[in-house]
Amino acid sequence: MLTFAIRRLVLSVPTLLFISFAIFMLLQLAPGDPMAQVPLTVPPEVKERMRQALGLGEPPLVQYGKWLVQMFWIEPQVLWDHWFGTNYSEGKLRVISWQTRSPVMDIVIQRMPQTLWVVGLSYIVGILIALPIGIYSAYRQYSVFDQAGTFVTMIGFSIPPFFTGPLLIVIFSVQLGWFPSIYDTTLVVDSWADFKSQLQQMIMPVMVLALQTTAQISRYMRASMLDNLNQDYVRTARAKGLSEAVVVMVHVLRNSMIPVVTVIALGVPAIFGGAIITENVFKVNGIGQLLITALFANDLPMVMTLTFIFAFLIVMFNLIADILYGVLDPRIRYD
Amino acid sequence: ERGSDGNVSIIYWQAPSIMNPYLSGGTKDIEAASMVIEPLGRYDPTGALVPFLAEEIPTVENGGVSEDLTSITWKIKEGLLWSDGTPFTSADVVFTAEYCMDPEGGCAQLAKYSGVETVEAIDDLTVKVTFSQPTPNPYGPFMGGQSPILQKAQFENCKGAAASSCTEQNFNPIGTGPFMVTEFRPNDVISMEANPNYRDPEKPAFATVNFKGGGDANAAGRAVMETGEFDYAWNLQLAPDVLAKMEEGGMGQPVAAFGTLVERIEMNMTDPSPDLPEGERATVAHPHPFLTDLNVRKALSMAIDRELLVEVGYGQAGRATCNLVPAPALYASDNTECLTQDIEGAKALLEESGWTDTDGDGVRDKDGMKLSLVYQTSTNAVRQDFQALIKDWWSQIGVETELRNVDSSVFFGGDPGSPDTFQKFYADVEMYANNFDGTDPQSYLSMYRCGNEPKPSSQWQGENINRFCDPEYDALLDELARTGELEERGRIAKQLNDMLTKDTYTIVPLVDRGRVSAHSNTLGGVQLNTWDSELWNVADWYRIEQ
Amino acid sequence: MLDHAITRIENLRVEFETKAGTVVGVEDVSFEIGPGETVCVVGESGSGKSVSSLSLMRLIEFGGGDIAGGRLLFDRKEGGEINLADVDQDLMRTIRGNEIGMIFQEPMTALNPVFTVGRQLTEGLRVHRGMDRDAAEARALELLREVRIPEPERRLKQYPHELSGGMRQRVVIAMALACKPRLLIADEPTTALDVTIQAEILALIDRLKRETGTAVMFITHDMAVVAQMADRVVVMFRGNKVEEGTAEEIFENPQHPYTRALLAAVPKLGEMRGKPLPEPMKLLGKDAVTPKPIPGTDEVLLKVRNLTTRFPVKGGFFRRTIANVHAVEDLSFDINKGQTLSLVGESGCGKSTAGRSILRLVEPMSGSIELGGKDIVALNPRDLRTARLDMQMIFQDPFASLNPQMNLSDQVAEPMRNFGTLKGKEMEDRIAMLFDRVELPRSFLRRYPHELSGGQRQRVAIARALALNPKLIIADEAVSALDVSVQAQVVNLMMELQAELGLSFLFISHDMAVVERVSHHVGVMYLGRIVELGPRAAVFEDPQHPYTQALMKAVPIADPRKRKSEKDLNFKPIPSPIHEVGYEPGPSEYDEVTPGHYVLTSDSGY
Amino acid sequence: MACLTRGSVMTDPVPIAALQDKEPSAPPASKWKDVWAQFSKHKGALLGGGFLVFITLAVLVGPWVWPLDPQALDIRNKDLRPIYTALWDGEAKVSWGHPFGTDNLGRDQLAQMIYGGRASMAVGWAAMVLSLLIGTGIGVIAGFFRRLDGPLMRLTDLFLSLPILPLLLVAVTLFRQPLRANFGPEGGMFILIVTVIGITSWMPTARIVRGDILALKEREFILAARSIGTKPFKIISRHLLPNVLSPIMVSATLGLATAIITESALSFLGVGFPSDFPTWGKMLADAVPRMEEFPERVMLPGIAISLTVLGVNYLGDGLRDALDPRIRGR
Ligand SMILES: Nc1ncnc2c1ncn2[C@@H]1O[C@H](COP(=O)(O)OP(=O)(O)OP(=O)(O)O)[C@@H](O)[C@H]1O
Ligand SMILES: Nc1ncnc2c1ncn2[C@@H]1O[C@H](COP(=O)(O)OP(=O)(O)OP(=O)(O)O)[C@@H](O)[C@H]1O
Ligand SMILES: [Mg+2]
Ligand SMILES: [Mg+2]
Repeated sequence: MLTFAIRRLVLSVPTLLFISFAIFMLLQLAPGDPMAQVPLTVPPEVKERMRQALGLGEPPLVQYGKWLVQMFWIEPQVLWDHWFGTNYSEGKLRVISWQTRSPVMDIVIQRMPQTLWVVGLSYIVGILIALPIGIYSAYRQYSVFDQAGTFVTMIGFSIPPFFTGPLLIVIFSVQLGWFPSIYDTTLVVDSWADFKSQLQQMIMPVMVLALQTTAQISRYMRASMLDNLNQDYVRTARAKGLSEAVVVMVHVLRNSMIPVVTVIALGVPAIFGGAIITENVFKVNGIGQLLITALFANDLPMVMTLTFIFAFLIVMFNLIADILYGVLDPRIRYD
Repeated sequence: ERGSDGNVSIIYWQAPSIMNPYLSGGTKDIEAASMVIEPLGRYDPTGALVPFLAEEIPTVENGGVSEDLTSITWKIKEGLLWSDGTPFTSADVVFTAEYCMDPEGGCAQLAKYSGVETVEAIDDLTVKVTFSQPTPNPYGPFMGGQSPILQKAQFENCKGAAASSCTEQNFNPIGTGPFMVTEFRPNDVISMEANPNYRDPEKPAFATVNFKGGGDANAAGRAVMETGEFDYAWNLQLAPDVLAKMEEGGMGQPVAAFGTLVERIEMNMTDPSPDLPEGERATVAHPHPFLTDLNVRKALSMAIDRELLVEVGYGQAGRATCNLVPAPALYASDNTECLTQDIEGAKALLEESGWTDTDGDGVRDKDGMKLSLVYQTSTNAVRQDFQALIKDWWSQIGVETELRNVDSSVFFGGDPGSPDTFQKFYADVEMYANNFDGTDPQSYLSMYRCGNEPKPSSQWQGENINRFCDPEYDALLDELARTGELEERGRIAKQLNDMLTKDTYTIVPLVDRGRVSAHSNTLGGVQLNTWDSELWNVADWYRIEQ
Repeated sequence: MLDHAITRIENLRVEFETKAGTVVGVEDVSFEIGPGETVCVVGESGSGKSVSSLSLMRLIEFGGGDIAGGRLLFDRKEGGEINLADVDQDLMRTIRGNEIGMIFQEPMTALNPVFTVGRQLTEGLRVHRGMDRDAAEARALELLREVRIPEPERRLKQYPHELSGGMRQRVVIAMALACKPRLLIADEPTTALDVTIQAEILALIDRLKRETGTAVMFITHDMAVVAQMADRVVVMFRGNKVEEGTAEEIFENPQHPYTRALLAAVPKLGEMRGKPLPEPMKLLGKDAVTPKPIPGTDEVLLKVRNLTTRFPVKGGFFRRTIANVHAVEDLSFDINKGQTLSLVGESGCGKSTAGRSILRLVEPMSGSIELGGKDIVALNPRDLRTARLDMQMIFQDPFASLNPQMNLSDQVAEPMRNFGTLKGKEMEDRIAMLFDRVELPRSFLRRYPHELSGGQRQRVAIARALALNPKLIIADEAVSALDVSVQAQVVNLMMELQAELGLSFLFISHDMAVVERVSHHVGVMYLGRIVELGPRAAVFEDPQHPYTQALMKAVPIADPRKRKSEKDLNFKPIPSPIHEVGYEPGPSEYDEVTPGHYVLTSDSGY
Repeated sequence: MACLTRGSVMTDPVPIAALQDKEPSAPPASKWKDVWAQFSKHKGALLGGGFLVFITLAVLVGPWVWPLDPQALDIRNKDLRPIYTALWDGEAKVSWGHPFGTDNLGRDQLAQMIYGGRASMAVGWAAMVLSLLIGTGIGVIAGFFRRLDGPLMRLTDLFLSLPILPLLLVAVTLFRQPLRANFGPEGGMFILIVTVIGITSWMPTARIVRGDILALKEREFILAARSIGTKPFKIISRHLLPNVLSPIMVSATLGLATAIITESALSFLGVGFPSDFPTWGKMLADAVPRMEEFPERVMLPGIAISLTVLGVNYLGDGLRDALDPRIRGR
């Protein structure tokens, strides 16, 4: 198992390098210009100067090389310095965003809390709702509950968040005035009142996102339960005189969770990637919003770094899912 | 009394990403920064110049501007302090000019300093700017939100190539304005508090500011007018009915003001046909097959009902116009003939000049050439509505239109490699809005000089978007540059404006676009200003007790 | 004794609601089981054996069944007799696993793969006996000892997949016995196991019954097992009981025609004693032609010399080969035209690999294969494809070896299409002829595999193998998965084809009785080597190698008077065929005891 | 015993039942009839399929039944409400000329729904087919050819981490002009959007197919096919593909749904079709600001999208059951 993990880890290095190169070239090819947001009153020569100042004049390969060095050599040094109070990174140029002229990683770290809170919590809520629905629908296959659950989860799957989001805002913010329509990212929770307002502002984005998660995970759960409910070992468990609760919730569930847990693990990178539309609708200003504004502002270093982080997480969680599979299922051995 | 009114919340649906206007040309950044750092003088809502850090606005009359128009001398108010308590001196002003004029800095406001030869400190409170040639409008540097004064002590090490590594300075500039930054989260939130060293001890009335960015205009308007979560929302580019509906929310109200921003259709005088080899497409080498015909351009303009466009797209935030320079009054031509739609007239005009529908497909043609246009603009709901309406009218006069909308980051991006930029103009007509800084249209009108068109040899840079070329126009421009007397300047500018619009229909102005913002009913002191930052007088804002 | 029957089934009727309407799983079955008695329920697949036993456990409800009629009387330890058919599931739970234990057919899937053996064993004890964890574990250990699992302490911590099939089945038995049930239901507990392991399990159940006086309901379709185990026998046929009696009565004097047909189809080890040549079985109900012996020829068709096949085991950081599975080691034999060579041996000894290596479906590592003088090993891929015109294969699992998405005529036509041997009308005629040949109605041409029974499918596989007129057919456990009656038919069919077409067979099987019936020559394999090779009569009647002798002893004989006793069995666990890279086992050396009868003298690992 | 046996042959000349072939009782049916029989038992699938057929027909023949041009502006009749609002609101501006009402420029909503549906359905189908082809192709190749497995799976990782928006912008710049020249402005954009959605959504299909192929490869019938000389290509097309049909079917239905939703999200972000080219997603996105006054403008396209996706999903469920011979066989 350990060799397997290490091997895959080492193999993922060239993969990631290749991915980063591919993303970089793609972004190079992309049209658009960081100067697009500069008003038309600014004359072209000035814009050209500004471009030069951003390092846009250099050939793409040189830019890529610089990015690699900054991302994999200087940024870790910064992290090291931050933890241990050393100063290796002093005076070295980090990955700088074109929009804000500040280190990309700082902004990413700044955005992490709200993204994790909202998107992460919605993932957890979604899973917590999905699992019981999936289990019960499978146990009572074709019952009214199953049919209704299927219907509702499919509706949840099919309604885009840019529709549910504003709908919730109109109902709960404008009409009822229960929840704020604009998320306050500066809120620090240190009292019950703050906690309450935190809850209030999270509830709508979390529910919108959880709807999607619920829909998908409950489908997986149901299918996996159905697979296992017909297995021989279930009959054996019943023949031992175990109660239905134990048979289903211990024997069947434990087996059914194996594929579902890996599916859940594969969904985790999306949490860090944020939820572009939902964040935008509720002004959560997390990673998703960061990516979309960077994209529209053609802030290449930011887009590049974010997509790369995302790619990194995907590759890692692919690996984690594989390892989890092996851990959860004693039959699987990697050697 | 300072700080007595608690907190004010402002929402900008485009989030500020930096507090240094010299490193970003974006309006959102300039306006956010304007609460913290200030120029020597500003424009007020009428376009008049008012002193801020200067004692008075220098003019030829008061001797501040030299007779030969080559230098301007600013007197700074006495006793000004930076928010860190250090005194404000002319050295800071000189430094600011150096900072922006550094060739490696990539200063976004460099155009403000064009023609500047030297900036020197005469004494601690006097600065003299010398231009290399007579400059009738010497209010480029240190005037308006684009050109505020930076503190020398803070930015000393940030000149040139080092500009972008000064994150701390760019996010938290020390200023003389009513507020200072306590926390800056790029593209998200800025928290500010009142500047204890602000020159007026009574102001600002608010102790803190919560400046939120992000989302869309719709949500921003809703947050001010419907849910009352915010006090001020910037630039609500929304359809009039949407805005009206929001106002019914009763928590706030929209305010509008007009500047020089004109939504216009530009006619391509060159041939954008994709059949031409790359490098010759849309260049002066190939005149446009039919848009060079004045009657066609005129007919296209006549077919448009500008009032309806305003009603559909802007409501109280728009005025139909026939002028490229709609304000200030001194420079605005009184041309109104285009305001009435005349479909029949347009048809007759086309008929007259030989454009008839010979093959009965509803599209006029002549010499085997069809009146078929590609009409491009950037992606934006109102613009798309305009496209649809105009396409409809043009089809009524027998002109076929293909619509195209391009993502605005590409359209305005100026990437010479992209075929979709407004400069390349790979379309027959295109629509966008433009304006000029300050109140003087000289440089704005100079854009349409012969040879200033985007072309391959200039990397497709250039401002003469429709490739207009008229020696008479150029001669008139030169005359304008030599003239200092205001009345005379106004006359020449009007004549130039008419040459582009009603005489040649090279530019077909549609709507004079105002600015709509909204403030809550409890926020007082808002004076919407389109000539400068909207937040120019934020120091005077206060809470209305209810 | 019958007055105190532990359980009495009276007129049981079980129905299933399916989409196609109501299906009757069991129509009318009645029998009883007394204490200390083993009642064997026999009958072929689908006759309702499992359904009856599941009804008794009231587990049938979970499979969608419904007890539509009859009574299931069960004598509880205290509280007297109750009718299980109408007690509620709560009470049933206290009976299941406690008073009635059940062993299932498939040891591979009957255990939950993600829990340890210990956990699964103690579960029932903790529920029914209210034991705490330590007590339950102690008891579990005791149980594992009772079922004679080696190293019981270690097993408790292991997961099911870490045990061999035989060990798993013992765990299932231990589980069923955990609470000392009064009735033990064993549903085909040995069908999936090797003869040697089967013998051990049978002995185990028998001993436990004798020691504890438990009543045993033993379900099987293997008459040899019945002969070995049964006190009384219940014969079922299409949901009905057709006959009941003591084992001797049933075997010696069957009354119902079905029972007689069944018995006639059972090959009995030793039946062929004295007949040098194989001959088809005499089946009931078929045209009464007297079976003729099949002589074959002496002309060598296939010549295999020193065939060695190893599978690399990859591992480590660079995924290099760290070891090899020595699946086939230095194998040499000949097959004559029109004759059959059988390879027998326990699971994993390399029989299938040997067969596949000959067709080069797996690449042999070394050795030579000559088919009709052509060296198969040296062929390039294109020529190999053509060479396969002459050799075909029939696989073990009739459910897996046909593509579920293709209709039968297409499946049979495929080889002809591949080689373009026949086209259009000619091909259709040949397909029809082949269907006639294997006695499938032509109406089956457009059907799909799932509509057929196992025997019918296997005949399609045979038709497919015959389509190209091959000279050699490798039949890899071709009849192992079939019911006895069907098995007999398929075996007869193969022998008839051999007689008529002069086919040669490499017949791979672990069923000694069938092998005895069909072979001219027999090779006994152990750990990848042939330990004994010779004419069938010589090997069966005069086994020389100790392994062959042990194997012969383990085979149950379908005759209740020839029961084996436990002490005859002595099996060692098979050593692993995995060896380090670079390990080179010595060559096989044989001693020719009688002409053509070779016995391995070098080390075989046994 | 021998005597007994002979006796029984004489007394019982009829071959006894047990040794007779059990013929399937049902008459031989074609595979597709079977599939249909199973499919028609799944109520949800029937409803979903029926709805899908209805929607497809509606958008295909709609323009003949309702010949209004969706582009046509009728500014006098702008902001009409759908006809049914008259039921509870006598004051509402309604007109039989525009049964679903009009938008703020007076464009007919019914016509927009029809044309928008055309675009959405076309994008959905085309993108789904494309992603299916790529996904199945890559999955089959990776599963079948062991050597290519690693590289192809890493490629899948790469595509998983590709951001769709920049990709779309790149594609628009690089290919708009040639595509426009060949297929017209809408056709060109259609091809672009379909391609981008297609190539950013094939990865799950590829993974599932690969997994199934790996498992199928070990089944005996594949070995059997090899032993009767079937060439690799034929093994794939005849034996592997038909057997992974049901997971492919499920991905297909999911793919259709996601493609429709992705297209609408792109419209929402403003990078989709030309402005005057309605799609359900764009109608929905455009109507969100006026959701309170004109709820129907969000509801109509919203419901259309949801029902289509729902219908497709149920159809997928039913098809999976119908195509699986094990389920069908029961
Ligand atoms: N869940 C079920 N649904 C429908 N029919 C069933 C079900 N289980 C069993 N049957 C039917 O009941 C009949 C008896 O099946 P059963 O499993 O008892 O056979 P068996 O004698 O145990 O066969 P085998 O030797 O193959 O195990 C069969 O014809 C089968 O079709
Ligand atoms: N493809 C393979 N890769 C690695 N090892 C294999 C492979 N195929 C078979 N083996 C190993 O080779 C040995 C012989 O296997 P084989 O299938 O030939 O046995 P068998 O005698 O046919 O057994 P059974 O009676 O169970 O079919 C076993 O240990 C098996 O695990
Ligand atoms: Mg059974
Ligand atoms: Mg085998």
